[in-house]
Amino acid sequence: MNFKFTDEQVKFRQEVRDFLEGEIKQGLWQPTCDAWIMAHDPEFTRRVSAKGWIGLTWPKEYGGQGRSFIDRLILTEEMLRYGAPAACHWFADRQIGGAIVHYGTDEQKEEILPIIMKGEAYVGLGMSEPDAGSDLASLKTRATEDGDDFIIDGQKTWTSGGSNMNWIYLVARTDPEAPKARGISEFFFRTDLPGVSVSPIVDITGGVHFNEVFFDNVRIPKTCLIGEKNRGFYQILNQLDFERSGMERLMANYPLFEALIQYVKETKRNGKPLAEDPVVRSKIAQLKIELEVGRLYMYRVGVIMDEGRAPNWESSMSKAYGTAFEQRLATAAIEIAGLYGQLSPASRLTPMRGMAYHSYLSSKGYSLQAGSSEVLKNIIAGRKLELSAK
Amino acid sequence: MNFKFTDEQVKFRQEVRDFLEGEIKQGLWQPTCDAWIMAHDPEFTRRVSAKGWIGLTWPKEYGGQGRSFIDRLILTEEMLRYGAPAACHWFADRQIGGAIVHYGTDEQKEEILPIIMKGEAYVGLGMSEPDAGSDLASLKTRATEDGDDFIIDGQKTWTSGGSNMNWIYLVARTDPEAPKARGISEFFFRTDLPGVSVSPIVDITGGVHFNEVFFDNVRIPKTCLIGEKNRGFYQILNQLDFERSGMERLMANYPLFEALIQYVKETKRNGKPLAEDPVVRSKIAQLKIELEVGRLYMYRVGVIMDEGRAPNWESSMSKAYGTAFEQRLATAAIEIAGLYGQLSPASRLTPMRGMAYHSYLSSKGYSLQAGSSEVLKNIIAGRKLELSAK
Amino acid sequence: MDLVLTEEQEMLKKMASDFLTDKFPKTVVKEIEETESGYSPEIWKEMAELGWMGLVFPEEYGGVDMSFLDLAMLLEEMGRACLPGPYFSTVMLGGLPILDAGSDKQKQEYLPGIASGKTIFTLALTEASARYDAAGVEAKATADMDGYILNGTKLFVPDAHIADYMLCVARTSDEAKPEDGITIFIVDAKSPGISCSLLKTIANDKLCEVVFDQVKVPKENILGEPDKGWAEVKKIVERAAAAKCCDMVGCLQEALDMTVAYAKERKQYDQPIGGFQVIQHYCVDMFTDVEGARLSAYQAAWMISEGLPCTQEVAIAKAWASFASPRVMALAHQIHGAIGCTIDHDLQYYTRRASADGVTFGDANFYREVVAREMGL
Amino acid sequence: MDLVLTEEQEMLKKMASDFLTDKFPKTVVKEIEETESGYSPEIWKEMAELGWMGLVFPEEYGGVDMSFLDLAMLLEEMGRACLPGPYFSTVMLGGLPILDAGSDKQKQEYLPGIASGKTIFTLALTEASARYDAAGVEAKATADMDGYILNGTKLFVPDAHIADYMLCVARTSDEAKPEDGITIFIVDAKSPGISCSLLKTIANDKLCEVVFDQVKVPKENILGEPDKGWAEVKKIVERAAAAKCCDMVGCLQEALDMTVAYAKERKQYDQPIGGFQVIQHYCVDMFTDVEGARLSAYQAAWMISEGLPCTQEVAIAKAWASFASPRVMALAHQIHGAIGCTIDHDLQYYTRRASADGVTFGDANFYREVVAREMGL
Repeated sequence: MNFKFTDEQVKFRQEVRDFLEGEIKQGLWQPTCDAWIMAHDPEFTRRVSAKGWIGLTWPKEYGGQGRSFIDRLILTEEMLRYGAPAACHWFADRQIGGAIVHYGTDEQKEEILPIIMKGEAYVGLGMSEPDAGSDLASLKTRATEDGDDFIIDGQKTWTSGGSNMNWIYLVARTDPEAPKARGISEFFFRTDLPGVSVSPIVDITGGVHFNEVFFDNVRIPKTCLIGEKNRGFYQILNQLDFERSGMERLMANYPLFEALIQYVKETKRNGKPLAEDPVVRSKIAQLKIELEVGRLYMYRVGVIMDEGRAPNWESSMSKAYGTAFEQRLATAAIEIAGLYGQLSPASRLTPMRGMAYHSYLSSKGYSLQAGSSEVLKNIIAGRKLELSAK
Repeated sequence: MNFKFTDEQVKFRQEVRDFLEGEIKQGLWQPTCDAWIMAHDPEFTRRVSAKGWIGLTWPKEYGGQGRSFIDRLILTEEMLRYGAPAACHWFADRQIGGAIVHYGTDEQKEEILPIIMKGEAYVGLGMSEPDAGSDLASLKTRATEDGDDFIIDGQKTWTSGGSNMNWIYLVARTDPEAPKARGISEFFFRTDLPGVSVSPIVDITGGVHFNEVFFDNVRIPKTCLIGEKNRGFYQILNQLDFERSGMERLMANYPLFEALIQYVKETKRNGKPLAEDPVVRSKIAQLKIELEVGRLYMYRVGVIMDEGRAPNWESSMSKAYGTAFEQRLATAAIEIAGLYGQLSPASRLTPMRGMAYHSYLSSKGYSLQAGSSEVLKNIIAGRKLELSAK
Repeated sequence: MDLVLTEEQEMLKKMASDFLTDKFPKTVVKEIEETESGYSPEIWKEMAELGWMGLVFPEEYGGVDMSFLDLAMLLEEMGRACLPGPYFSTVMLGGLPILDAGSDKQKQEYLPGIASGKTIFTLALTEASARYDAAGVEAKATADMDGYILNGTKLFVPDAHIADYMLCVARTSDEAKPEDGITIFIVDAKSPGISCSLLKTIANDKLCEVVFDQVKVPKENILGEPDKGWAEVKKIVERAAAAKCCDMVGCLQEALDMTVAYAKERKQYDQPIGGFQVIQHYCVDMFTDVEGARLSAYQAAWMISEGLPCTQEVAIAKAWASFASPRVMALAHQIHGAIGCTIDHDLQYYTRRASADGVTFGDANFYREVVAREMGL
Repeated sequence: MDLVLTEEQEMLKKMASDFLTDKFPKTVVKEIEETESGYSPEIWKEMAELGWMGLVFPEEYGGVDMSFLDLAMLLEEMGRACLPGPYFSTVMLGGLPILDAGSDKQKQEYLPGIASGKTIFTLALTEASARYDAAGVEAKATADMDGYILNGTKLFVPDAHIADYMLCVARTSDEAKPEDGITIFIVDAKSPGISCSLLKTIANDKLCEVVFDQVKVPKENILGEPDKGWAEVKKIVERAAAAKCCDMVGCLQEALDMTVAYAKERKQYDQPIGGFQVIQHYCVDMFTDVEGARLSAYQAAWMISEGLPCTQEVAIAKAWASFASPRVMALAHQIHGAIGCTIDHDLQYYTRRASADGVTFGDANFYREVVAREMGL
C-alpha cells in the first residue's frame, strides 16, 4: 500500500501548477467553475497541446506520452483546481482518444489522434436523445449502410461542445431488428457535413454548452465507424466507466471551494470573521473531509486503470459521490453567503465571483449527466453487491 | 382554519398534566422513553381507567366518553410527554377497542369494551409472523372452522404486551384457497387457553415487550371473530392507518428531549454551558422545529378523524416522519453527550437518566414496527401521488 | 382545530389561480423578468381592480377588509404562478406597516393609493451586513430644523426602482442596545439625494441598492414612535417571513406537482420513471417537506391573522421552508433529469425563486437561533 | 499510489479472520462481555502465541517487528469479530507509547511482558470533562522526595480493572497554556491508593472510573520528559484514533456484509427484499460510506506507519468513520427489520460497538475542529 505520489508525480503536478498560475498571472483567463465543460478557449487548448498534455496516457507509438492514469488525474485535478478553460479539448482528450486507441483501426489512429493532440477537435458527445436518457439502449437515431457509407438520420440532445463543436461522437442504431442493446454502433466524424444542423440549448445558468443536433440524411464513410458494428453499446459501457471516473465529478466547482474558504476568512459578521462562527467552521471542515475522501475514491479509479484493469463499480461510486458532494458544496456556499448569495456573477457586490450562484444552479445537472446517480447506484448494487430483482 | 385548541381542550390537557405530575410527585413512577410499549404498570392503568381515560372516544352507549380524537391526542401527547407507564392498556385502548366499536357484534361490545375500559385487557397484537412482516398478507397462521369454533395453529412474532399479556388480537388465515389478502380474519381472545404458549423476545436494549406466540390446536369460539370472516385484511388496513396516527410515533422519546434540553443548559464545557455552543444550539433548535412540524402532521390526522373521515396517506406520512424524527433526536442526544452518551441507564454517571442510550438503541425499531417507513412511503406514493410501476 | 379553508378562501384561491394562470404563462413571466421595471403595469391595474392590493385594508381606505390569512392564500397562488412585480413590497412591506403603526393622517394619505394600485411601496431595511437584526441598521437620520436628514446605503431593497415611497429604517440616536434609537420613515422615493441601482439576482427579482445622501424627510413622515421603531420592524419582518412562507408553499407545491406529473409521463426502460421505487420515495420526501411547509406556514399566518403572538411559530415555518426548499428543488431536478436544467423549462423559475425566498426575511440559521432563544437556550 | 495489500498483510488478515471466527462466535463474545474481566485469559494466551501482542515491537523485546499498517489490518479483523478484551489498550495505549517515548530501561522492563501477553496495560487520560484536549487534564502529580504523588479521577479508562500498569496523564505544574505542565507516568495498577470501578456502557467494553488517591509513583516511572508530556499524549491519541478507524472499518464492513446477505435471503412480497430498488440504494449508500471509511483509515494508518505527519488525515478518517457509522448502522437496521433489533441477533454487537467507537478518541465534531484548524480557519 502506498498513498504517496512519486517524486515525478509531485514534480509534474508542480509543473502543471506553474503553467496554470503563469497563465492566470498573465491575465489570459479567470478561474471559473465548470470550466471543463463551459469555458471554451481554443488558444488555451493550443497551449495545453503544446505542452504535450493532450493524449497524456496514449501510447507513444501514436504520438501520446504513454504516461500513467494517475498522472492524468493529477493534470485533471490541477486544471479543475485552477478552473482552467479546457472545454475545447476536454471530451476529445478524455473520451474519444481513448476509444480510438482502444477500438480504432490503424488508419483512424493515424488520422484522428494527431488532430485531437493538436487540440483541434472540439468534440460533442452525441449520445442522449429526447426519449433515451438514462435508458441509452433505447436510442432511435439510425445509421443505415449504403455501399461504402452510412446514412445517419435522427436527433441527439445534450450534445456537449457548445458553439465550437466541429467533431461529433455519435451513437446510432445500425441494426433495428436486433435486441435493443445489440444493434448499436459508434461513429466519429466532422460536423460540417451536409445534413447536420445544430441548435444550442441554454442551460439554467444562461450558459450554452449543450446542443441539440439533427441529422437529416447525413452521409459518412464507413471509416467513421469506431470498433465493431453493432457492438457499440458494450464498447460504450467501458467508456462510460472511464467517463465517470473523471476528476471533474468531484472538483468541477473546486474554485468555488477555494473562494468560499477565502470568503469566510475575510468576511466579518458581528465584528468577527465568519470563519470563527462554529457553525460555519464545522460546515467547511465537513466539506473538506468529504472532498478529501472523494479524492480517495477518485484516485482509486486511477490506480485501477494503471493496473490495466477497467474501472467498474469504483467509477460509478466515485461519480455518484462526487456529484452529490458538489451539490452540497454549492448549497453550503450559497447558504453561507446569505442574501449576497443571490447576486449573480454580473453584480458588482457578488461574493466569490458569482461562483456560488453559478454552481448552485449548474450543479443540479452534475448528478444527471453521464449516468444519473440512480443509474450508478443500480450499477453498484448489481455489479458489486449482486443485488437484483427477482 | 383554526390552529387553536378549544378552552375545553386546554382545560383537559391541564387536567391530564395535573394528574400525571401528581403521580410523579408521589413517586409512583419515573418518566421513561417508550413507556407506552415498555412500561407495564397495572396499577397505573387502573388509575387511568378510574379517570375514564380509556375508551375516551368510544360512544357513550358502550360506556365510552364520546369525546373527540383531538381530545384523545391531547391525552396521548401528555402521557408521552410525561413518559407515563401506560403499556398495560395502550393497545387495547388505541387499537382493539376501536376495532370492536367499528366491526364488533353487540355482544362483543357489551362483553369486551368494559374489560378494556376497566384496564384489565393487556393486549398483544398478533400480526407479524417470521415470514410475514411488511408483507402481512402472506401470513400463515391458520384458523380452521370446526362447528361453533375455530382451531388456531401457527406462530406469531413481535407480539406486543410483554409478560403481562392476557388477551391477544390475532390475524389468521381463514380461507387458504382465496387470494392472499382475501382469506384473512381478525380474532380477539384470552391467552390463557390450552395450546397457547408465549416466549419472550429480548430487544436490543435488554427490554422485553415483544413475544413469540405459538398456537397449537387452540380452540376458540366463533364469537371471537371480529367483523366479517375473510375481510380481515381490509379491516386491518383501516386500523393500521389508525395505528400509524398514534402520537407515540413522534413523541415516544419526548422525555429524552426534555432531558436533553435540561442537560445542555446545565452541563458546562470549557466553562460555558453547552447551550451556548452554537453547534449545539442549532441542533436543538432544529429538533424543536422538526418536533413542532411533526405535531402538525399528527394533529392533522386527529382533525381528519374528528371530521369522520378515515386517515389515509396522512397517517402514513405522520408515522414515517415521526419515527425518523425520533431517530434523529436519539442520535443527536447521544452525540451531544459524547463519551457520557455511552453510559447505560445502570450507571451512576449516566446523563439524561440513560434515556439517550436507551432511545438510540430502541428507536431503530420505530421505523420498522407497524409499517416500515418504506411501506409507508409506498402507500403515500400509490394512494396520494398515484405513482405506480407499470 | 380545523384545517379546512373557508369557502371564501377556496374561492379566492381559485379565482387567483385562474387569473394568474391566464395572465402569467411563463413566457410572460420571462418577458417581465427581463424588463427593467420587473412588472406589467397593465396586469397590475387588473389586479388592483380585483381588489388584491386592498385585500387586507379596511373599506374606509378603499380596501375589502379581508384577513391576513386570506392574503396568505393569495400569496400562495402568487408563489405558484411566479408572479413578478411589487405586490409583496407594496402590500406587505408598505401598506400593512402603515395600517399597523401609522397615524390616521398617514393611513388616509397612503392606504387608498396602495389599495387602488396607484402607489408602489417598499421597505429599505437591510444594509451591508445583510442581516435582519437591529445591529445591521447603520443608516443615520439626524434631526434637522423641520425634519430629518437621511444618510446611508440600503441593500437588497425590493422594487425600490419603481417605488413611489419607501419605508426607510434608520438610526436616530446611538444607544447601548442596538434595538434602541431606531426610527422608521416614510420616504418619498423621488426625494433629492436618493439614488437607486438594480442588483442582478438569481430570481431576477429586482432588488436594489439604494443610497440615501442627505435626503430630507419631514418630521410628520415618521411611522410610529421615533427611536422606538425596532419593535415595529420586528413585526414587519415576522409578518413578511410568514407571508414569504405561504409564497414558498405555492412555489414548492407547483414544483412538486410538475415533478410528479413528469414522473408519470417520462418513460425510461419501458416504464414511467414514477414506477421506480426510488423515484416514488423521492416524490414522497418532497411531498412530506411541502406538507410540513404548508402546515407550518398556515399556522403562522393564522396566528398573525388572529393577532396572537407567534414569534416561535413564524420562526418554525420560515426555518422549515428555508431548509426544505433546497432539498425539494434538488429532488425536483433529479427527477426531471437534464431537461429541467434548461432555461426554457418552467422548473428553473421555481428553483431560482425558492433559492431567493429561502434567505429573504431570514434563513434557516437565523430562525434556528430565534427558536433557540424562544426555548430559553 | 498503490492500494493493494502485501501478500503478508493478506495472510495476516486471513489468519486473523480464521482464528477470530473460530474463537469468537457471538455466543462467546456475549459470554465474555458478561464476565467482569471482559476477556478470556485462555484465548488471550493463544493470541500472544500467534505473536499478535508483539506484532509491532522489535524482536529484541520479543516482538515480530511488523509495521503499524500490519497492526491496522489486524485491528480491522478484530473489529469485524467484535473481539472483546484489552488488546487495544495494551498494545496501542501501553506498548506503543513506551516504544515511542520510553527509555531503554523502560522498554526492556515493559515491552517483553506486553509482547508475550503477560502484561496488560492501559491509558488513564480522560476525566470528568470527557474531552481529549489538554484542558481536560486536571489530575495532579506533586513532586515528593523520591517521586510523585498522584491525585485525581480518571474516567472512561478502558480495561483498568484488569490492567497491570496504566499510563496516567497528570498535571505536574500549572502553566498558562493547558498543554504545558503535563507528564505521563507509568503506574503500577496495584499501587495503594488506586481504586477502580467499572462503568456500565453501551458496548459492554469495560470502561472504568479510576480514582488516584495519594498514589506514589517513583520518578523513574515518568514516560518521556516531565512537564512536556502533552506532545506524546497527542501522538497517542492520534495513533489510537487512526487505529480505531481500522477497527471501525471491520465493524462496519461486517454490518454491511450481514445486511447485503440478509437482503438477498429475506423474502417479502414474493421476492428477496434486495430486489427492491430502495433497498438496493440503501445498501449502496452503506457501501459508499464503508469504502470512504476504509480508504481514509488505510491512508491514515499508512502515513503513521511511514512516520509521516498526518494530523489532518487522521482527523478526516476519524470524523468520517464517526459520522458515517450511525448512518451505516441505521440502514443496517432498517434493512434487517425487527429481527435486527433483538439481543439475540448478531447485528446489535456492531450497533453497540460502532456507537462506542464513534466517540472514543474523538467524535466527528472534535475532528471537524481539527480539520478547520489544519485548514487555517
